[in-house]
Amino acid sequence: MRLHEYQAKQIFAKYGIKIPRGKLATNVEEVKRAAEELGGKVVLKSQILVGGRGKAGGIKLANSVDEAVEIAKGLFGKVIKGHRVEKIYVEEQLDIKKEMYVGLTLDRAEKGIALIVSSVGGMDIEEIAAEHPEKIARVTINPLYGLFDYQIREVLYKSGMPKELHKELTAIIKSLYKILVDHEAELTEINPLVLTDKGLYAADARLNVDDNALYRHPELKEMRDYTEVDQIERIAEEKGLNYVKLDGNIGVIANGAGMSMSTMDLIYLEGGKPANFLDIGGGASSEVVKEAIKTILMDKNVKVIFMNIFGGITRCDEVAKGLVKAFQEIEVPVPIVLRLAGTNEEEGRKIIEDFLEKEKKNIIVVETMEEGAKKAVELAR
Amino acid sequence: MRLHEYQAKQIFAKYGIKIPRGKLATNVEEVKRAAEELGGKVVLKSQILVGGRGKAGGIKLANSVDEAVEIAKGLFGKVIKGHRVEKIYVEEQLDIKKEMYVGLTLDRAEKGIALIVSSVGGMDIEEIAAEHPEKIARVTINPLYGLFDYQIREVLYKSGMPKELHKELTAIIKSLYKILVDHEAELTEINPLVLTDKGLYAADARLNVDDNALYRHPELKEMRDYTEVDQIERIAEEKGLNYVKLDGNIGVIANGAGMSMSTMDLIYLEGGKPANFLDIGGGASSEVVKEAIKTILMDKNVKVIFMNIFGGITRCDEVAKGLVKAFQEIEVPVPIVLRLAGTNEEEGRKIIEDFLEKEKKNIIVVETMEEGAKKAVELAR
Amino acid sequence: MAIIIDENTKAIVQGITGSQGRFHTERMLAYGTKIVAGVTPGKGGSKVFDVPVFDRVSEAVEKTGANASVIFVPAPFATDAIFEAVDAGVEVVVCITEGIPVYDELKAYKKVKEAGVILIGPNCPGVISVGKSHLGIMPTQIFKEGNVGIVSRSGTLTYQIAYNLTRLGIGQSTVVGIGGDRIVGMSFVEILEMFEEDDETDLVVLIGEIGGTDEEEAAKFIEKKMSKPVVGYVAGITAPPGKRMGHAGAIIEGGRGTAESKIKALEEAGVEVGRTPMEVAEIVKRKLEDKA
Amino acid sequence: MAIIIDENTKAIVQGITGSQGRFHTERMLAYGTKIVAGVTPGKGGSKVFDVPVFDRVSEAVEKTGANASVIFVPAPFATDAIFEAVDAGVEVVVCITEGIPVYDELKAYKKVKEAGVILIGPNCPGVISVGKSHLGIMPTQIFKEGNVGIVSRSGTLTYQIAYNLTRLGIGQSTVVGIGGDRIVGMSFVEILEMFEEDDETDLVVLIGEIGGTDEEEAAKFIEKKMSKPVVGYVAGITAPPGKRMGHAGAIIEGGRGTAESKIKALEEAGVEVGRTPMEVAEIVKRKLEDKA
Repeated sequence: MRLHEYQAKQIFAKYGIKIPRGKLATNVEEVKRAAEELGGKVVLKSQILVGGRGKAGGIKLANSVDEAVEIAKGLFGKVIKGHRVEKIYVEEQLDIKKEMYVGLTLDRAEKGIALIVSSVGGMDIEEIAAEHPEKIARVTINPLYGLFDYQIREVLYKSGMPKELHKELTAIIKSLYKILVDHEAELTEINPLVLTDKGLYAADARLNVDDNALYRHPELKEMRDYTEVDQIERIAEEKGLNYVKLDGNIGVIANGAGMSMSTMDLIYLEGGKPANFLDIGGGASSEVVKEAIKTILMDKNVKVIFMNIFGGITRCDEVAKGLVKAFQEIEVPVPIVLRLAGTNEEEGRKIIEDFLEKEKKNIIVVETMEEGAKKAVELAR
Repeated sequence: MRLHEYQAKQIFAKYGIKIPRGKLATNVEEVKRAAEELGGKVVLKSQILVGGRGKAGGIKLANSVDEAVEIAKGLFGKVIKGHRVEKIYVEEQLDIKKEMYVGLTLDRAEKGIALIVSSVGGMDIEEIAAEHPEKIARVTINPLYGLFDYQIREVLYKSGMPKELHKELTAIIKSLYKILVDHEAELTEINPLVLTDKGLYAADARLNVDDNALYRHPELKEMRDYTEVDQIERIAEEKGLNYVKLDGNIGVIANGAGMSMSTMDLIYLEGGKPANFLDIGGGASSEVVKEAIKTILMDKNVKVIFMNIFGGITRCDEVAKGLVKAFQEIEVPVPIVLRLAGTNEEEGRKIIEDFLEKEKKNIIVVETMEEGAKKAVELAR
Repeated sequence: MAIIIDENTKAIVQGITGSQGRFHTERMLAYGTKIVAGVTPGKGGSKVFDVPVFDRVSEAVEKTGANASVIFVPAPFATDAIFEAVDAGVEVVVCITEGIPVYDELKAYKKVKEAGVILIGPNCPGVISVGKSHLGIMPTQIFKEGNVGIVSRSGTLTYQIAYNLTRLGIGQSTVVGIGGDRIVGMSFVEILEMFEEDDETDLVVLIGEIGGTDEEEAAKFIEKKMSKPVVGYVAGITAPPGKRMGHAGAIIEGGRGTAESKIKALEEAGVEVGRTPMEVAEIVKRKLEDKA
Repeated sequence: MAIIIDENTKAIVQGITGSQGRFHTERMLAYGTKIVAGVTPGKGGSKVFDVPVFDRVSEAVEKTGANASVIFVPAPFATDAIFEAVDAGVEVVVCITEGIPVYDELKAYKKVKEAGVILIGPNCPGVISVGKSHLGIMPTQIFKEGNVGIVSRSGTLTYQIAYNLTRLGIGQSTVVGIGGDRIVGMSFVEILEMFEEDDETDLVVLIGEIGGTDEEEAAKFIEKKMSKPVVGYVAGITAPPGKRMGHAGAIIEGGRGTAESKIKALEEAGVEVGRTPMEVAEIVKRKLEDKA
């Protein structure tokens, strides 16, 4: 789960990291008041949970209250990279002398926490790594031992950070590490970390926490913001489904993340475009299967659904029952390509056969997933 | 550094461990008031930093306010195992159904923290270990990983703790571990941990913290209590000397703890009794040496001082200078047996020779520590 | 031989009295797996399908001589269960549980590596040495004894490919689902090393997916150290960058770890990579026939 | 040969610009120790007795090829210094610093064991391979080259016994002060193992003191594994129980670890234990003469 910039900044400030003065606004009037309080020269920052919002026009400078109001009118409600702007964080403009980068992230390859520091910041960290490898330095922290001063010195010296900033940078990195550990964060970074006359400020703040650890952090759970997320995804999550909306027109339902991705890949290889990723997980009940179908049908682009089930813990008869239930409860306006294999395969097929004998519904049963993908792509044309 | 029971109990209570109601008293009037508040039936516990105070008469039951007052009159000022009673902790009497033991301590052999639990408590834990090994269980915690529930289950089941107490015991052990870690304690224990109608109570509380870590725990440093410690030891500590008072009449000054102990051992082997342990440490200045002599002379039992120096970082000339300074500043009423070897040995001997040529003082220079011990024992007779 | 587990594996089930634990214990027993004990704190003394239940793993191991454990306890208690199993002295721990916080997984990783214990998972379907022993939640009926080893980060996809192989008459030696989380106990490389040493395995199928660099590491290892043929599959060509695909493992982190990069690395290491699960099975068939 | 350090040891001094570091660097250099670099954060680029100073140990190791480090930094920074040295890849770390919090020492212990690094100390006089190299604060003039190894928990007592030996014409191969704290990097047993393997050592003197059970463990090892004679000394017969004797190591914990128990264990393992430092030297002399 990724926190909004304004949420992360509140946390950073609690840990002693300096942040610019700022106010959250949810309408133009609040932007006006915030801009007035902050002296007119402000930055308007769309609070959307997506990278590259600056380049995409989500961050704007205003040099007066009037200008701030004008910009806010244009930003509110605007959709940037698929995310609707509902909140704007209004911040004082800083007099920036230098931009840097500091970040901490789980390092799965090194089995530790990577501390990454760059003496140049503000643009894409990967670009800097490629073009100026001497400006960027990293070290792996073993969380069992914690962060040591020598590790901080290592990255500060190697990245060529000015010596006069070492003391303040050391304090910031220690705070950032404490933030990471205390919140069980997968990632926390400051980009850019800016030098001003009054010292170092976190001009941006990022904090991604581990969803699996949220049960230990109720205060973070409460920060989850659904307002700007696609509505179907929100409903899917409420139903406990693992759904991601995509651009295509072939709805996909599968069990297991690998199987779901493989199903999408097959559709793509056959020349089609998946409308979504939807993993019903292991051992899904007929109820879950029914809800999965309902969810996919909320996406009006969907022309066909490919249900690809390989029963392990998931039982094919439960899947078949769920499919029948969906047909009984709602209108299913698109054909469904069904592939059932594995646990209770026979029983599942029997349920579908019996159902199709009684009612004429558009369910096409296939033998293999390759065949199913082909069929679905055909039907979507 | 060992905390008093009442100090440890305050900390235990903060971590959610139940303690009996109690009040600290420094005079009889305060004992009276405390006993009144607690309903008359109380325990009077001498707050002295020494083991076995119960058996030595430092803990008494009173069944009325009057009785409490009588007992308090006898306890205040009494010396128990060399410790003067200056504070009494007055506690309500508990209705005890069962006594148990829970302790955590640094385990140098296993390189971890030992969790020790016994389903029988209240007497010496070593006796229980010897007589009822089945009642006691231990497990080693790796502090890098922390304490796990399975480790608690391990000791609870193995020590035969009643199942209905497991939940409460688990909470207590977790708190105790947190106390240990948060305070960098070498030892923390509850003996006895008592079962009453209202659950489990810490009837006693022990917390020994690591002196070397005190700089990170200013709040603990403030709790240090010198009032009941031997006055000479207190003064020695203020001077930065490592001094322990003993019963004999031969003062010992040496550099290094091993060397100091060995010097004491030699005196003992020659039939003498050391009056103290005093390690001046490595690289001591003449000032430190002078203060060491002054400190030892505060002990009126001392009949002779054996100064045994093997110069490594410590320089024999500095030691000699310190000795001369002591003679110049104070009266030294006892003979000093001096053995100097190692770094700047010649220079040191020269300083003493020159000094003895000018002034007639009772300094006997010897060649070896064995010879010195013999000489010191002779002179003490 | 087979790898990780075989007919001599004596396993305990941690969380045996839970609904998942009970369900899969029955299935594992039916497959012939030697489940010698179960553990659920507080339920010691009871039985599940005639399997004795203990309060503690150490007690279960002492009394039964178990050398492996399979874990079905809920995520908040799973790390404790892994540590308990390791300290009790088992050699193999299979952790089925999903949803374990990633820093707990990191701790568990350090612990098992320190102790020299094989940890399969967390968030995995388990491991099966076909015809010998099964520790996990796999649909055992789809496997057939044979000489192909399978190692995979995905559950269902593994079943699909094993099923395809079986239908083509090709059996499997050991099938290992190493788990889909970002931190799991065993890497592709570690399992490949075992298969390379295993007499009963002639060819290995490696099933990867987007996220991380484990497939890239495997490619390096295969090129340098593997004498046995490896056939690959990588899911996630169409996974949108930056989107989370359910598996914690299925995230693309800034260009690294894309399906394309993995396929390229494997192919450059001489691994034939199938485009579909069916194609994987067909490649295996051809390779085995070429060899014979 | 000698153990731990020899003429090929290239060492850095951490904390070289402090008064202690500077003082002992000069002495170590004078003894012929190859001090190739110093490290003090913020002082990189300067020199101490012609030894180049770096900001980081990793940089010092890269530029000079150092394989050992001796640490003189104050207690609050000493653990950091140990970790830095280990991560920079040195093989031997000698930590002179006293007063390090015991849980920091425990962390450092785990770290060096994990990395396979030899840590001498903390709170130790260091190590000297006589005539070859000295990393520490010992009075080097008292030693003489020879075939007796010394391992000790105490500083001055070691000097005293080495001095007695030298005066009797008996030289030393390597003298190791393992440190007086409750958690130190190397145990008696580990050092005895090295001496047993060392061609230049014919006899070992073990100098123990009250507290802990390290001498008792050493006794077991000597009985089972040592072929070379060992002569012992244990200080603290008169140490009052329960009193703290300055060294963190010098505490008697409930009957265990008394001088009597240690002497008994050593004698039962065939170790002749001297009652005084002089007697130790005399026993060594007799044993060496018997051997010749």
